[in-house]
Amino acid sequence: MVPLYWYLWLGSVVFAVGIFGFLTRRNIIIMFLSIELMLNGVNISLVALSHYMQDLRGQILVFFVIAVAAAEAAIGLAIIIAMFRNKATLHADEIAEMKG
Amino acid sequence: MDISTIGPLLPEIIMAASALLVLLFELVIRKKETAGLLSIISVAIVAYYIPQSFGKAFGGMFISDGYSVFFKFIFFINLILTVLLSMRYLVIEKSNHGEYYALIMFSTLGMMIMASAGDLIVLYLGLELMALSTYVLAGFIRHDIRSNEAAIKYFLLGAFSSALLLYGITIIYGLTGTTDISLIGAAVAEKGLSTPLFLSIIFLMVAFGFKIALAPFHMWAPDVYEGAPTSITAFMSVGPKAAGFAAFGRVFLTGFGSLSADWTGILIVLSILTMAVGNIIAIQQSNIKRMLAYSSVAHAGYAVLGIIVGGAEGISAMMNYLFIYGFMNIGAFAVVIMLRSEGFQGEALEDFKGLARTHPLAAAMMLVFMFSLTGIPIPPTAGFIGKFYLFKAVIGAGYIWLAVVAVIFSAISAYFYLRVVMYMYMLEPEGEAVTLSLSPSLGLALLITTIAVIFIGLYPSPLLSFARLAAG
Amino acid sequence: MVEWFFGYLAGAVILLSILVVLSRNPVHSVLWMLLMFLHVAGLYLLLNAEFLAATQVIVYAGAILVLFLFVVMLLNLKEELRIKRFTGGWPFRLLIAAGILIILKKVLDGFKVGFKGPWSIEAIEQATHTKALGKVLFTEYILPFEIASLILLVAIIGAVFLAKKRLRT
Amino acid sequence: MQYYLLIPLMPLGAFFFNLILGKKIVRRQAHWPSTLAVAGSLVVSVMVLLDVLSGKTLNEDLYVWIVSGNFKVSIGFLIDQLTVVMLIVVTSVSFLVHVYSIGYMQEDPGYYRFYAYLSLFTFSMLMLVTANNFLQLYFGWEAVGLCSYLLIGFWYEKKSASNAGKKAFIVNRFGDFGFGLGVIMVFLTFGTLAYIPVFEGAGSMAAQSINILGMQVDLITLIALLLFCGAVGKSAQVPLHVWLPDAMEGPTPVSALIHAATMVTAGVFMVARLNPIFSLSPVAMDVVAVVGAVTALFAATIALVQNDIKRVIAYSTISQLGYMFIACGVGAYGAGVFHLYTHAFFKALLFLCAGSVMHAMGGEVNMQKMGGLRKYMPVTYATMLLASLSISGIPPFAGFFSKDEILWMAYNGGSVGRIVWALGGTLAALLTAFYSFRLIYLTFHGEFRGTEEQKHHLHESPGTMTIPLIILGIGAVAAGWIGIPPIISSITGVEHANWFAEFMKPVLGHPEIEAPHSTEAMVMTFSVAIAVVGIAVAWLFYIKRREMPVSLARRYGLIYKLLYNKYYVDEIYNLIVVRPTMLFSRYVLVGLTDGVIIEGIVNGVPALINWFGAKVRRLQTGLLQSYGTMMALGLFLILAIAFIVVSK
Amino acid sequence: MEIGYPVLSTVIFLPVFGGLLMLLIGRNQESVVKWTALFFSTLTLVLSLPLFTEFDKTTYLMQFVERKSWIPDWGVEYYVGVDGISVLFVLLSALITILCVLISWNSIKIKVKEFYVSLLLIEGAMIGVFCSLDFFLFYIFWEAMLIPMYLIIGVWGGPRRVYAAIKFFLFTLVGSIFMLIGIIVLYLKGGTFNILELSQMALPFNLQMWLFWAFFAAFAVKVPMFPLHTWLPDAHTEAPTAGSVILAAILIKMGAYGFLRFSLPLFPDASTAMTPVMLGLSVVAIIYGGLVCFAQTDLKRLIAYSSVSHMGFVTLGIFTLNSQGMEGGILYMINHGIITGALFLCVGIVYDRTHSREIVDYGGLASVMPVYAGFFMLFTLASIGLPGLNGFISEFLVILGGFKAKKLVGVLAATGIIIGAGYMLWLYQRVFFNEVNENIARIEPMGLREALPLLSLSVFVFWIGIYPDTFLSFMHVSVNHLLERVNYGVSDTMMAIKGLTGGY
Repeated sequence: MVPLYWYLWLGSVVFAVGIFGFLTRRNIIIMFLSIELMLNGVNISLVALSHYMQDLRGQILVFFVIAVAAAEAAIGLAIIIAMFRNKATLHADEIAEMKG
Repeated sequence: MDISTIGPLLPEIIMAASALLVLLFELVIRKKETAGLLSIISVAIVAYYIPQSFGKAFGGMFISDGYSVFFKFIFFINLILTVLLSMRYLVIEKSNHGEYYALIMFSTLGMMIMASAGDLIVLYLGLELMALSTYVLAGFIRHDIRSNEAAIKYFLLGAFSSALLLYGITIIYGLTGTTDISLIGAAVAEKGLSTPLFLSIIFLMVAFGFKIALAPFHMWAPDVYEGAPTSITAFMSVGPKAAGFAAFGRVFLTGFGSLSADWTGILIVLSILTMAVGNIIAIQQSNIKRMLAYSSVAHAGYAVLGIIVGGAEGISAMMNYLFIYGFMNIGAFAVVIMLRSEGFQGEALEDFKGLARTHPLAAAMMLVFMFSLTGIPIPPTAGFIGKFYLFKAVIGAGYIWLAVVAVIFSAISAYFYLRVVMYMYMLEPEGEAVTLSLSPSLGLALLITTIAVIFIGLYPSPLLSFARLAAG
Repeated sequence: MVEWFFGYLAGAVILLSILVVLSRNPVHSVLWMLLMFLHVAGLYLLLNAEFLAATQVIVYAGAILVLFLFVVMLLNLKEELRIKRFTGGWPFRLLIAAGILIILKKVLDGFKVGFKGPWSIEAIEQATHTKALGKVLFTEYILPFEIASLILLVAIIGAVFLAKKRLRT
Repeated sequence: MQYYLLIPLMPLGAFFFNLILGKKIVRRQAHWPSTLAVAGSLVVSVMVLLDVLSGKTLNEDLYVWIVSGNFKVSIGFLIDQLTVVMLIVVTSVSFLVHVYSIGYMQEDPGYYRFYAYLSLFTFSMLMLVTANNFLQLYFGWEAVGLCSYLLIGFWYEKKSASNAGKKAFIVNRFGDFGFGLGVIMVFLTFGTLAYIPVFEGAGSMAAQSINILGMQVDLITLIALLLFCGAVGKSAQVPLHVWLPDAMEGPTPVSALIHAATMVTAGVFMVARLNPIFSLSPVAMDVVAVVGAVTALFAATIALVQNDIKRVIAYSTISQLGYMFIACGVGAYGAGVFHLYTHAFFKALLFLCAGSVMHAMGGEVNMQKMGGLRKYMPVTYATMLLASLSISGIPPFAGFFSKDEILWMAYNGGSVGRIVWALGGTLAALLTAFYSFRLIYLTFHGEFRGTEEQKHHLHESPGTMTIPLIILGIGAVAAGWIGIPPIISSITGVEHANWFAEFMKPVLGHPEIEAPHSTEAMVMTFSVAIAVVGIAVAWLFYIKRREMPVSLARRYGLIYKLLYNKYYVDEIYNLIVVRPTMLFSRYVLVGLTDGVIIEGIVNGVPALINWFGAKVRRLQTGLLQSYGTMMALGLFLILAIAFIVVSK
Repeated sequence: MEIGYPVLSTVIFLPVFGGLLMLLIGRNQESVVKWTALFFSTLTLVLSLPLFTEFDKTTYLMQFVERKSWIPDWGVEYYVGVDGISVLFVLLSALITILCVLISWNSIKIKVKEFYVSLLLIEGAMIGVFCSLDFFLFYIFWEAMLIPMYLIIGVWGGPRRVYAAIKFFLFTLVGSIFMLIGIIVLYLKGGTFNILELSQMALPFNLQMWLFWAFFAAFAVKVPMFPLHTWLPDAHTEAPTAGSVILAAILIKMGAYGFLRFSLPLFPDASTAMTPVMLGLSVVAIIYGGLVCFAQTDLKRLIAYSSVSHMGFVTLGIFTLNSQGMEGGILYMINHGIITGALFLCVGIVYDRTHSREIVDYGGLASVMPVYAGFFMLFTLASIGLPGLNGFISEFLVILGGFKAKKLVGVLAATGIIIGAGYMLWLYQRVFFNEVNENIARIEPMGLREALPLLSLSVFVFWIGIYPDTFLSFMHVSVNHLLERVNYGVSDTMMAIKGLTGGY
């Protein structure tokens, strides 16, 4: 039997890799992907917890997370497209008109 | 299904329905302002049903109590005022689309759900509903690069923070086996502090901290507030923030209330940091929207004192503060919007030079809002009442030093609020006089906010009673 | 046996997520991501969550990532391949991420659930996962479900509004 | 006896009348209200004198002025022998000066203002002398100071005049500083400020002492010395004498009235009035005497070499005031007041004569440019000669009697200290005679040394001026006859030997005479002799051998220079008081404390906040990832710190 | 008392009402604005006269009391009343405002309406401060005054007005925030904002000390006490005439009034214990403020610094804790209000003509404006404490009180009279005497509208100087009552201290 915390550990690794990607990548789309990684880390943990607790609520939450992720993706990508029309770049560090 | 089980949800249902209605309506009408009007009417209807909505639904997932109702009123006011601000503004910005009003309504619906959420899953979804609508609104002026930038920043960081929120929810779920906030509270009280629990508390704190823009999770706020359409900045700086507070307060005081001794320390540090950062950087700003953004950061630092204090006193002080803050902040933005006209940004502090000369009434209103925002040492504005109550609660809880710190930052804040007054009153206008784009709706918004700010300043009793009752 | 499966899937998931983050080309990232999602779905299967595994594949991999792919391809990115992948202070940021990871690891080590619900594996198998989930979702969690539908609606409105070419001024 | 109130009120009325109506309505007739008022005061004063002579004195409170807690002070009047003498002196001299000024000030554009001030002064001086408590005394004290200030600076467009006025006021304030504290000490000691209860209670306080900065100080001595500070200032005693010579910038009638006859003698009056307090403190008495003696000599030496006719008289005034203080210091208050009284006549006369001379000379004050005026202005010459003889102490002129009595009283007892004072006084008498006649000779004798234009213009003054001179001249001769010393009266058989001293005795007492008559005669003879010597030397220097003073001055250049520059007292004050204050204020207080330290903090804190804000602001880079990093870092730090804390 | 209207509310709110009413007047109708302002300010004074005539001098109890619940949730009341300490300030405020209206008649040329509105609002707030018996209400008035004052300095002031206005604002604001904290702490301790009830409380000594300093911050800035005084020269100098007059005559009195009304009765033990510090600071202010005047080249700045010195006398008097000092201090406030107010009015009169505040630009003014010179002389003399004029009475009482409390303090304070004479007469000389400066040779003499305020103030100069009892008699009972409270401390700690040192 796989211990629960292996799953949690795996989830946290994926989560942390997502954080790393979000913090370091310049490409907005990859940053976005990194967030998806973080969500997947969370999802892995949730499903595992749900499984080990013999409770379905965690999985329900995962379901919603996926739904929300889809919505986020739609809006996020739309925003990216809208921006790309005005300024043809996908690098977060080039989008810094406002600062200070 | 028994209708009574969804009774508490009635306002939300009406809200959702009317949002859809507005959306449909948008397709058939040419004059988009009508959609705005419709949204105001629907909010009025929703507000009418609020008093009948008290109760719990879906096994405690949805709670309509005094606490949520109070916040909902903040959201309604926020919505109404924002819509009033927007009507003419959107035309000037060449973004007069009906989706705008629908999105504002959806966003408000999300806030209402957040305020009423008795379950973390509902909370999360309400938050996302609010956030996603707001992301779109922030980027609503598609052709404006700054609006795009605001949307991108808000969106990515918002998504990042909701991932953190989810992680926190996950851990707490793992620890207690539930996502129901009151059950979590019971479980937490029973089991006491453990490191995983603390971990989840911190994750949730960071996530909520992002929503209410606590330093150091505030950094999105100035950029987004500056870039977003001004009406949406006004909207965002009040509604989502208040919703964040609502959720923050509910989760931390109901869910983690028994451990408050453990997490208030962190919150105090964050609150001081927030006040410091908000006020000190605001002094540096020359763009008034950005300055107000920092000021809004600082105000979050004050309001969070209410959560630190906790209890009915702290909560009612916080709610009271947010209520008042809504009026004065939107009022200030309304003046900024008034200066925006075709081909003229009106956002720079320089643009306010000599306003008292060219538009005395506008200047006088701005003066009232600025003094009210300064708050503490300046009665008799609503801002004073808000801060007074807050600091009274803080001192009552024994944190005299914290009140002193807050009050000092409040004095520092006077510096930049006063600078606006100084520009308006003490400097002479340069070049051509600013033309005001005053529409009846904007005028109405200004009138409401000004009167509210002064009235609450002079006769705060009804509001105080309401807040106290709501915090109950 | 299960441990081995888990070991493979976990290793692949970690490796793939790192590849997602490190790939220079966003298209590659998306593709690695796709692969990773399939492995995650495998993990779900391992945890008796067939419905979620399916959702993962259909919605996540099938819909969301395809959307990403479209966008990546839509936007012309030749230039992307020539410039730096990472922001300036990435080692420091790596440290932060690593630090968070270490803390998570320390805290979660030996994590034990204190709660046992009614949905044992047997119960789920008996009801089939989809049905079980659906039952909970559409009774207990009908409210969130409805909210989720509003979220998707907003997403549609927003995405359509933002992404469409300017029609009116 | 209520009519006494008219004495001060009439001049006050005249003051307001002139002040309000003067410029527009009264104008050139401004002398009428003032002069009539003071004449009225004079008449009433005489009536009061008669009352007092018949034995009636009066002490009554008019109304309560200030009350606070146990502090209570009234506006009230004390009419007794001393008061009445002062009333007569003040009103009569004042009246004459009023009359004199009609001619003297005729051309002045500020005519009405001048008379308004004169009336105000008369009022103030009368309030001063009739007060029945310390605070009212202080009121009069300051009020006369104010009038002095206003009148010295009468020609305010002249910088030297406005400077002099200011100087007079401020120097006096130094004295008043002590005086005021003295008044407060009196109240704290006696619980009241009314004269009579204080005088009655003084005896019981004699041995009390208080602790000041760790030192035990005799209470009465302290009070007396503090009060005396005021006298030093007002009566221009060393070291606060510096204002009086400068005060000569004022119109000459003012010099005569205020800076010779009345106000400057207020110090003497005060010491005499408060004699029950002073008498209790031998130390204070000695201080008074020493200050008097030093001043008498000090001023006389300066007067020797001055060329400004008014300044010579001014120094002479200082010197004579010193005499009076010697008298007070040895307990002979009667003698002091007697000298005050005679001095009022001859000194006022001297000034008015000087004024007359200046009038004729077109404002010229340098005696070296005069000479031979005798033939042009006989009346002036004659009266001034009388005054000079009087001041020199030549019998039977008024000055002789009073000065002689002082010297005698000083000598009385014959202790070493007293002999020193008496010798000092005698030496001063020598100098007095010398410089007085130096003045006469330089001015009236010899050749005229002025310009042709001045010579052409020389004339005797009009009647309004000469008549007062003549009246005062009579006074300068005869005023002393009411105080003929017993020895003379015994020789000449005149009755009422020293009638004045007897009259004053109820108020001022009279020191016991210990030494025999023979000694008195010796002292008298000696003093007269020395006066004659002084006159003779003056004759030698300025009539007989005109070159002697010059060669002497050259020979003793250093001393001459020292005297000519008045011992450089002004310069020293400037160096140690005025300049340091200014520099301290400008550079230390304004520059350093206010400017650098306080303002540094005041402006520094906001600047610091600004600077800090500018730094922190840089964190807001506008970069998405760095915002994320900030969040993650915040999360990490909170986690890390929380777990470090929890695990402990 | 049979007066047909609530006197205090009327005098507080009539000006406010007038001010708001004036907002309705058109922007171009300047003379209507002026007359309306004059009407309301005069009416206020007239309606405040019952305070003078009907005041019962035999009781220390609050009179003309009005009490209404305001914010019941916090127990805040609208609670006003006056006693012998405050009543005169109400009258003074009403009087000074009229003079300010008159003196601004021609000198305010821009935004006329706004100016008079601000002026009337200030009047209401000032009077409110002196009447409030509820801390919350007090604080509202206390700070409400800042806003119009800030505008008056900043909008109608001199060249450096913006700096001065912000400095003024931030200074007073930073001071008063500490007081606010103190008020809240007091409220939480005593459960009420009622000042009179709180004054009955026996607080522990340590708390008293903390609160004393918290209140000190607010009051000392306002007074201003050394070393918190540097806002004052700037504010006074840059403010328009009316602003300077109000600042000098009323506003800075509030600090001293605060000490009297709050610090002493609320924290009697702390006040007693801190007497040496307060006396020390006062003496420093007297001497420092005076000496600094010698280096000033600006008319208004000089008078402003002289205010620092004079207010030193006021605080000195208050903290002598004896009746002479305290009554002297209160009377000093009134007198200083009259004298310095008048001096600023005077400066305003010439400033309107020459637009220069530099002393060197003047000289020989007495020849050009003789009547004016006479008034100025009168006020100068009153300022340097010439007996017979009002300044003397209070100065003497304060020095007497100081001497009684501590001899050295009395002596040092008395040096103030030398210094004061020095700088004031020097000033007078430089401005009015000497040769006529060309700049001012042809300026017009003073008009009746300008003379009237000066005349009315000079009436008080003589009145108080010659018969001060009219005013002193208001104070006796209240001051004695206050002294009783202060001298019989409340906490055990203080008793112990008093026992150890053998009594104060």
